[in-house]
Amino acid sequence: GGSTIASAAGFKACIVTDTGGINDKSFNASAYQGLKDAKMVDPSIEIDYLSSLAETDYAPNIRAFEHQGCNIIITVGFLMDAATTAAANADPKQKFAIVDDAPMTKSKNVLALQYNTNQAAFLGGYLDAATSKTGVVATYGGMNFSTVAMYESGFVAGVRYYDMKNHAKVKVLGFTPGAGACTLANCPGTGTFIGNFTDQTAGKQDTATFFAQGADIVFPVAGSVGLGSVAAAQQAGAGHSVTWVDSNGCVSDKAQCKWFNATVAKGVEPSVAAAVESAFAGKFKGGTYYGTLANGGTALEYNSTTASASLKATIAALTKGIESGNISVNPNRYPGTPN
Amino acid sequence: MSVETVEVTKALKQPHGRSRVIAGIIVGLGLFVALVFGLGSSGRAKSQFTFSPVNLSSNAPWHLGALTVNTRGWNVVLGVLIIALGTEVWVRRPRAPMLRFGLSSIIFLFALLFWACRTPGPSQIPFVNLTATLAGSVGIAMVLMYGSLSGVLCERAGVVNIAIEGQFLGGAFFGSMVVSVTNSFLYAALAGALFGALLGWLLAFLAIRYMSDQVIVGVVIVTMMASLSSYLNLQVLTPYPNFNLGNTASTTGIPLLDKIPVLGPVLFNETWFFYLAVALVALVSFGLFKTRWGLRVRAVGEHPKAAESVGINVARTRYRNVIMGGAVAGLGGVAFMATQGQFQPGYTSGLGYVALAALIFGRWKPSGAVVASILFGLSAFLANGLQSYSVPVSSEIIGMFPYIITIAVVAGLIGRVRPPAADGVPFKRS
Amino acid sequence: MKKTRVLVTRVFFVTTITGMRVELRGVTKRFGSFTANNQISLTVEPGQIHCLLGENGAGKSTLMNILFGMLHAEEGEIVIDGQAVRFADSGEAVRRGIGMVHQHFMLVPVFTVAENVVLGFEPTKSLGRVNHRAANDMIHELSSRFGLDVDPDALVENLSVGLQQRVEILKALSHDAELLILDEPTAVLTPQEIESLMAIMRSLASAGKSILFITHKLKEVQAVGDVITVIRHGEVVGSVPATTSEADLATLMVGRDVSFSVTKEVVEAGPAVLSLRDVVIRDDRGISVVNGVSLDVNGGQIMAIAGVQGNGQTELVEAIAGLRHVESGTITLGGRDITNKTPRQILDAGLGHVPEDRQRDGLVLSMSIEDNLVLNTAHFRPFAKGWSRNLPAVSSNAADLVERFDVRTTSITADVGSLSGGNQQKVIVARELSRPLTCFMAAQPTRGLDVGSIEYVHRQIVEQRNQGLGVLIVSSELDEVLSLGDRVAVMFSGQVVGVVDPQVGRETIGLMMAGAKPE
Amino acid sequence: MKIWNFLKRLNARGPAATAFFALILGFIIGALVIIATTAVVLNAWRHVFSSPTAIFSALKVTFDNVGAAYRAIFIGAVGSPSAYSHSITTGQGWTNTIDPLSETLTYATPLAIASIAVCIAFRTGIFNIGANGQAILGGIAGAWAGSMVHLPTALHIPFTLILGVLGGALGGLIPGVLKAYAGAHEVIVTLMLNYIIAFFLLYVTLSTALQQPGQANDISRTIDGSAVLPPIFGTGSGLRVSYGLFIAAAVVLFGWWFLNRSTLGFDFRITGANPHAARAAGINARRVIIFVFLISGGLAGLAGEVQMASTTHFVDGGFLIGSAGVGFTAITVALLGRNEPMGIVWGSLLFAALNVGGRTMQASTGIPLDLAAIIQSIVVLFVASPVLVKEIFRLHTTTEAVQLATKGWGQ
Ligand SMILES: Nc1ncnc2c1ncn2[C@@H]1O[C@H](COP(=O)(O)OP(=O)(O)OP(=O)(O)O)[C@@H](O)[C@H]1O
Ligand SMILES: Nc1ncnc2c1ncn2[C@@H]1O[C@H](COP(=O)(O)OP(=O)(O)OP(=O)(O)O)[C@@H](O)[C@H]1O
Ligand SMILES: [Mg+2]
Ligand SMILES: [Mg+2]
Repeated sequence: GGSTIASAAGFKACIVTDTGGINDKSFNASAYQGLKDAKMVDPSIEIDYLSSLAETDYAPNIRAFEHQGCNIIITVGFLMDAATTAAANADPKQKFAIVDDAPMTKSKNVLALQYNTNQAAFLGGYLDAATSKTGVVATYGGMNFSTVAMYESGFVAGVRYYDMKNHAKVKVLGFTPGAGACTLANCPGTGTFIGNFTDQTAGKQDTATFFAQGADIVFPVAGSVGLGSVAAAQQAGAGHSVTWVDSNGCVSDKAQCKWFNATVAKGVEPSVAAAVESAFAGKFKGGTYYGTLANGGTALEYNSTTASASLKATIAALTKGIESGNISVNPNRYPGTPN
Repeated sequence: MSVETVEVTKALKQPHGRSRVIAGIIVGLGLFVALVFGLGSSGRAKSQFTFSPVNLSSNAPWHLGALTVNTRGWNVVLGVLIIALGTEVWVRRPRAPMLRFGLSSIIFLFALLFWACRTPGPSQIPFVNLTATLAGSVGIAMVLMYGSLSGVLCERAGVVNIAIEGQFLGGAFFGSMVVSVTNSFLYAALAGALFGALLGWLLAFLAIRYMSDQVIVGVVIVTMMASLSSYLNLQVLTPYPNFNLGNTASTTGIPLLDKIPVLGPVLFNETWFFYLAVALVALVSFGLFKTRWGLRVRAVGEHPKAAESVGINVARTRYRNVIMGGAVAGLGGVAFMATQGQFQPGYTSGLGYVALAALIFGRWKPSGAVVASILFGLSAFLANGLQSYSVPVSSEIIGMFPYIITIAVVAGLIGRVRPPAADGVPFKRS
Repeated sequence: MKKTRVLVTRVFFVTTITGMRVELRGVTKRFGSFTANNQISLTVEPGQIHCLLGENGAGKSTLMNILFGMLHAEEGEIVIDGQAVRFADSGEAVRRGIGMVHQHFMLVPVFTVAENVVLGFEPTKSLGRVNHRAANDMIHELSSRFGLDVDPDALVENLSVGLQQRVEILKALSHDAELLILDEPTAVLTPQEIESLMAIMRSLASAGKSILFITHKLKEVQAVGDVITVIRHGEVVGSVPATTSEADLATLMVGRDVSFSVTKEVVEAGPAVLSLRDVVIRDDRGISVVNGVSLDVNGGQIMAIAGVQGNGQTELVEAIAGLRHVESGTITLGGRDITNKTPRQILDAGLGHVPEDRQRDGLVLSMSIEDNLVLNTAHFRPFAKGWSRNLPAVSSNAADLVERFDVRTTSITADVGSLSGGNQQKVIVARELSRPLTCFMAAQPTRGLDVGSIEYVHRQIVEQRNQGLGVLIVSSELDEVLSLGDRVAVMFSGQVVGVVDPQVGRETIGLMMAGAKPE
Repeated sequence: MKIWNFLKRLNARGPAATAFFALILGFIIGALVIIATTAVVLNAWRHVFSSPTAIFSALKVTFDNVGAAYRAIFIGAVGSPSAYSHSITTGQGWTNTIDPLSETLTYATPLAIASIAVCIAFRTGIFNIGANGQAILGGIAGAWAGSMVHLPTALHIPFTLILGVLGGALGGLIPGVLKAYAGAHEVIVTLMLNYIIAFFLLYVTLSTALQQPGQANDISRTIDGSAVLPPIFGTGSGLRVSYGLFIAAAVVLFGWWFLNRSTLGFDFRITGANPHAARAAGINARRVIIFVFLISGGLAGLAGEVQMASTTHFVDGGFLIGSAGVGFTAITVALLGRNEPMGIVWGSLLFAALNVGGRTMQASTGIPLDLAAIIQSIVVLFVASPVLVKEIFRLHTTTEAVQLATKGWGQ
C-alpha cells in the first residue's frame, strides 16, 4: 500500500486512481509506476495514492490530498474529468495532471496526458501480421471508446500496410475501421467489444472463437479482460499468443510472459513522471501533452516474439517513417484483405 | 387407495394456464427465427458449420470439412422445429415444459449465429465452429455443475445455500494462491475445497445452531467473501504478484475417446476438474437415491421431525451435507480459476447464482442439474460468442441474454417443481 | 422366502412375547418458566392398556415424548423392567422396545410406505444400498401378523388419513415394540376405523404388548382401557379403573363439573341464508374432491356437516370462504351470488368464518391480540381513518371483546402465540362474531380444545343461532354434530350422502359416514 | 466491571444491544484481519519466536497499526478532536473541522433511503436484493430528467425526484409481477436483474442520447444546475451534505408511519408474518406483493436519484456497481437496524461513518477500504444471530432470533 501519514513538508506527488485500483495491470498501475519512477529520479519526492471505490469518492479523495498538501495531484481516466476540473477551478494554485483524458473544459492548472497509441499499434499490427503462422490475426476491445478504438485502428492499419508491402493476405478479425481518420476526439469503427473491462470469461470465450476462426495472435484492448485471452492461448497451446497493451505484459505479469509476443505500450509512466518532475522543478504548465512514438509517449516493446532481426529492423524503419509523418497510421489509406 | 394413486398420477399434468403462456413464448421464438433469421436473409446467403478443434496439438486423426448450408432454408427449418416444440407444450402439457423452453432458446441462439455469419453478410467470420462452441460451453457448464451439485447436497438436507457465489470466490482465491506457490492443482483443489467447507460450516453453524435466516446468512457470506478477496487482492497479491501467477490447468485426453469427432475434443479432452465433476454427479446421484445415507438425508430435508423420531440426528446430517456442499462449491471455484487463470476480485460474475437457478431447473436432482448446467453454459457461451460476429445488437444487450434466460426459466418453474418440504426451514429440536 | 427371512431377522429383532413393565418416577419438564409436567409418576404393566386422559396442554404429549426420548426431563427417571434408563434420542428408545404413534403423524409424504417404515433402520445391500425387497417382505409379514394391510409401494401422500395411521402403527411394530404409545390416534378416524383400531389394540395387548393410549374421548377410554391416569395442568390427579363414569372422569380432568348436553330453545327456521347448488371443487392436485354438493343453511338453524376427514369438507369450507376455486355450481349468501368471489367480497357479504387450522388461517401468532381482533376489519371505520389506522379504537375494541368472550390473557398487547389453544380459538370466534353477519361458518370449532373450552364455544354458537343467524358447522366429532346440529348433512367422498335429523342416532350416521345411503 | 454491568443492563433492553455487541465483535475481527495481513506486524511477531521479550514490541507494533487504522476511521468520519478544540477556541476553520461529518451525512443520505426500501420489503416477508439495481434505474431516470428536460428549479428538483422514484418502481415491478403471477422467487429474479440492469446502465450511457455529448465513454450528460440537490451550507463551503438529508428524514418518517400506522402497512405486515391468514382475512396477496415492490423499488430509485443529484451529478458505467452498491449496503443496514426505521437511522449513520472513515484509513495507513465492507458484513452476520452474540458475551435475555421470514423456494 501507500506511504505513511502525510507531512506537509517537502514535495509531495499524489495519485487518485479510479475504481480499477493500482493493481489493474493497466493504466492505473502505470500511472502509479510513473510516480515511483519520479521518486527514483529524486528520492526527496514523497508519493501517495488513494484508490476510489465509486465515482462519489473522486471529489473527496482529491480534497483529501489537497488537505494533505500534495503539490501535484494525478487523476486517472475520463470519469474524474468533472471532479478534477471542479477542484482545479476551486483552487487555481493546485497543480493537476489527468491521465488519458481530454478535459471537457480546459483549465490552466490541469495538464491532460493523451496518447496517440495508434502509432505504436501500427507497429504491433505489422509485427503480428509478419509473425502469424495462420495468416489470421484478431483484436477486440473492452468498450468502443476512442482511446480503445485508436489502438485497434492503428493495429488494423499495420496489418493492411504489411499486406500491401508484402503482397500478403493476412486477415484481421474483430475491428472494422469506419470512414475518416482516427483522433482521440472521435475514432470511428465497429467490431468485437466485450462491454466492460473486467469480464475475463467473456474475453476468454471471444479469444477462443477467434482461434477457432484460424487466428493465432490476438490483440485485446480491454484491461484485465485480456487475461482471458492469455488463458485461452494457454489452453489452445503452443502457436497461440497475445499482443498486450498499455503496460509491458512481462513486467506487470511476469508469469505469463511467454504468451506475450509484444506490448503496445501507452507511455503513461514516462509522461506522468515527466509531469511530476516538471512540477518539482517548478516548470509545470497546464494544457495537453500528446504521447507519440517520437516522445516515448507510446511504444512497441518486444516480449517473447519470434521476430527475426531483419523484421525488427524493418519495424525500426517504420518507426522513423511514422515519427517523420511519411507513413500514415490511418487504416483507410491501405486496401484491406477482404474476409 | 390404489384408485387414488392412479388419479394422482393423472393429476400430475401441469395446469393449463401457465403451460399455454410458455408454449406461446416458445412459438413466438420460433416464428421470430423463421421470419427474421430465415425469410429475413437473402435466398443466396450461405452459412457454414466447421468442426475442427481449436487445439491443433490434440487434433484428431479425422478431419471433417465444413458444412455449408443455405441460411434461409436452414433457419426456417430451425424455426419450424422450435414452433413444433411450442405446439407440443401447448397440446401435451408435458411435465417439463421449461426443458423445451431451454432447448428452444439454445436453438434460437444457434439460428442467430447462423444468420450472423451468413455470407454475403456483414460479419468478418463466415462460419460457426461447432466444436469450439461446445468445448467453450462445457467450461462454464462444469463450474455450474459444481455449484448446483453443492446446492443439491445442502437443500436436500433442508438448508438453502445461497452462498455458492461466495464459496466460488473463496475457492478461486485460495486455489489460485496455492497453485501459484506449489504449482500443483491437486493442492489447489484441496485448499479450495477446504476453504469452501469452512464457509459451508459457517453457514451450517449459524443456520442450524442459531437458526439464523439462511438466505440472509448466505447473502452476507457472499458479500463478505467479495470484500475479503478484494481486500486480500490489494494487501497480498499486489505486493507479492507471484501469489497470483494464474497458470491454468492442462487438459488430459482420454485415449481413443478423445479421437471421436466433435465429442472427443469437447468431452474427452478436458481438465481433470471436468472428469471429477462428472464423477461427483454420478456419485451423489447414486448416494441420494439408492443408499441408506440418501434416504436419511432426504427424510431430513422433507420432514426433519419424522427423521428425528426414528433416531436420525437432524443437526448432524445437515452439518455434514452443508459442509460437503461447501467443499464442492469451493472445488468449483478452483475449477473456475483453473480455466480462467489469474484471480480478479468478483470475476465469477454471478455464476454462483446461476448455479442456483440450474439447481431449481434440475428439480433438486444431480442429473437434472447437469442438463440445466449444459443449457445455461451453452446459452452463456453463445451469447458471448455473438460478440465476435458483428450482429446489429449492441454488446451490452447481448450480455443480458444469459441472465434473462435464467429469469425466464426460474419464473416459469417455481411453484410447479416441488422443493424439499423443509428446505430453508430451521429445525427446532422439540 | 427363506433368504428373505434371514435378511429380515438380521435387521429386525426376533419377536419375543415377553412384555414390558415401564415406570415413570417423578418426571418434571419445564419449557422456560412454564411447567408442562410436574412430578408425574405412573406404571404400565405388561399386556396392559393404560389410558392417559387430560385437557389440552395438560402435558400428555410432552410426557410421552420424554418417554420416547424426544424430550429430556429436568427431573425424575424412567425405569424399564426394573432398571433405570436414559434415552439420548428416540432411536435408543426404539431399540429398547418402545414404539410411538404421534399425535401429528411422523411420515415423509413423498416416501413410499416401505421407505417410511424402515427409515432409520434400513435393511441394506452392498454399497449401503437400501434393500427394498427385504423391507417389503417385512411389511407383508407384519401386515399379515396383525391384520393391518397396506401397499408397501404406495406413496404416503396418496393415502387416506386412516391408512397413514396404519403405517405409523406398522412403523412402531416393525421395530418390535414391547410398549406402544398411541397419542390421540382416534381423532381422525371413522367410527368403523376406530372399532378396528381398538380390536388391534386388544389383540396386541393379549400378545403381551403394553399400550399407552391417549385420547380426549371418554367412551373410548372406557371401551378399551384397563387403567386410566388423569393429568391436569402437568400433574397426575388420579389413577382410576376403566369403569369410572364419564361425568366423574370429566370432573377429574377439568377440575369442575361439565355439562355435556347443550340446551337449545326451539327456533323455527327462517329463509335460506347460504345455499350451495351442485358445487364441484378440485384439490391442489387437480382431483375433484367435492362433486355436486347442494345444501341450504337457514336462518336460526345449525346445519352440521358430519364426515370423516378428507371427504371434501375442508375444501368445501375453503370454497365457501373464497379460498378455493369452484369448478362449477353456485354459492349464494343472503341471496347474493358469491361463487368464486374474492375472500374480501365474501367477508363483506357477511360470512363469519372460523377456519379449521386456526394457527395457519385464523391468526397471526407473532402479532398482538388487539391486532388479531381486527385482522379483517382494519380497513373500515372506526379502525381506520383514511389511510391511517385508528389505534385507540382498535384497543378499546380489544378490551371489550376480551372481556365479553372471556379470553384468558395478561394483556391485549400480548402476542396471540402466547395464548393457549382454546383461548386462541376464543379470539377468532370473538373477531368473527363482532362483525355484522348473514351466516356463521365454523370448521372443527372445538378440535384440540378441552371440555371446558368446548362447552364455552358451543354456547356461543347456539346463542347466535337462537338470535336467528344461520350457522354451518363442519366437524368430525360425532358427539359435537349430534349435540349441536338441527340438521345433519353427512359427507362421504365429496358428496352429501344425506341430510337427516340428529335424532336418527349415531349408528345410522356412523354408517352414512362410511358411505352407506340412509334408507 | 461497572461498564460490564451497564452493558448487561443495556442488553436487557434487547435488539439495540445485540447490534452494539455485534459491532464490537466486528471491530475485533477486523483488527485480526489487519494483523494477519500487515507485513510489519507479522514481522514483529516473527521475532517473538527468537526472543520472547520481543513480545512487548510486537504488541506495541500491533496496537500502533490497528490503533492507527481505527483512529483514522474515527477522524475521517467524525473529525479530529484537536481540530474541534481549535475551532471551538478560535471559532476558525469550522468548514474543515466538520467536513468529515458532512461527508458521513452525505454518504448516509442515500443509504438511509435505500435501507427503508429494503426494510419495508423485509417486513412483508420479501427479500428485495434488487434494491441496488432499482437504485441504478432511479439514478438513470433522474439523470435523464435532470439533463434532457429543462425546468425552473422549483419544478425541476421535484420532477427529477419523481422520475427517480418511477424508475426504481419500474425496476421493482418486474420481480413483483413475476412473483405475484408466476411465483418466481424474488431473490433469484432480483439478483439476475441486478446484472441485467448493470448492462442496461452501460447501454444507456454508451448508446443513447443520454451519453455525454463529445464523449465516447460510458458517461451520461451532467444534470442542469436546476436539478442539483444543493449543498446545505452553500456551494462555496465545499461541504457536500445536501438537502437530500431532509428527503432522507422524510422517507424515514414515512417508513415509520407506513409500517406502524397505515392500513396498507398493516396488510403488508400480516402478509409477511402469515400469508395464509392474510388471504383468509381478505387481503389480496398479489396486490400486496406488487405494491411492496413498487414502494420498495420506488424508494430505492429515490436513493439512487438523490445520490446522483447531490454528489456526481451524472451517472456512468460504474454507478453503484460492485463495492459502490448502496443498495447492497442497505440490506445490511436494514438488518442492523432490525427493520425498524429508527434503528435504520443509526445503522446508516454507522455504516456511512465506516465507509467514509475507511477512505481516510486507506489514505493514511494504506489499508484497503474493503476492510470497512468486511467489518460490515461480519457485524451483520452477528446481528442475524443474536443468540450467538449472547453466548459469546454470556448474556441472558429473551430476544428471539431475527424474524425475517424469507421464504424457501416454494414462493
Ligand atoms: N409454545 C409455548 N411457549 C410459551 N408458552 C406457551 C407455549 N404454549 C403454551 N404456553 C403457555 O402455557 C399455557 C398453557 O397452554 P396450553 O396450550 O397448555 O393451554 P391449555 O391447557 O391447552 O388451554 P386450552 O384448553 O385453552 O388449550 C398458556 O397459557 C400459554 O401461555
Ligand atoms: N416446545 C414447547 N415449548 C413451550 N411450551 C410447550 C412446548 N411443547 C408443549 N408446550 C406446552 O406444554 C403444555 C403441554 O403440551 P402437550 O402437548 O403435552 O399437551 P397435551 O396434553 O398433549 O395437549 P393435547 O391434548 O392438545 O395434545 C402445553 O401448554 C404446551 O403449550
Ligand atoms: Mg398432545
Ligand atoms: Mg391447548
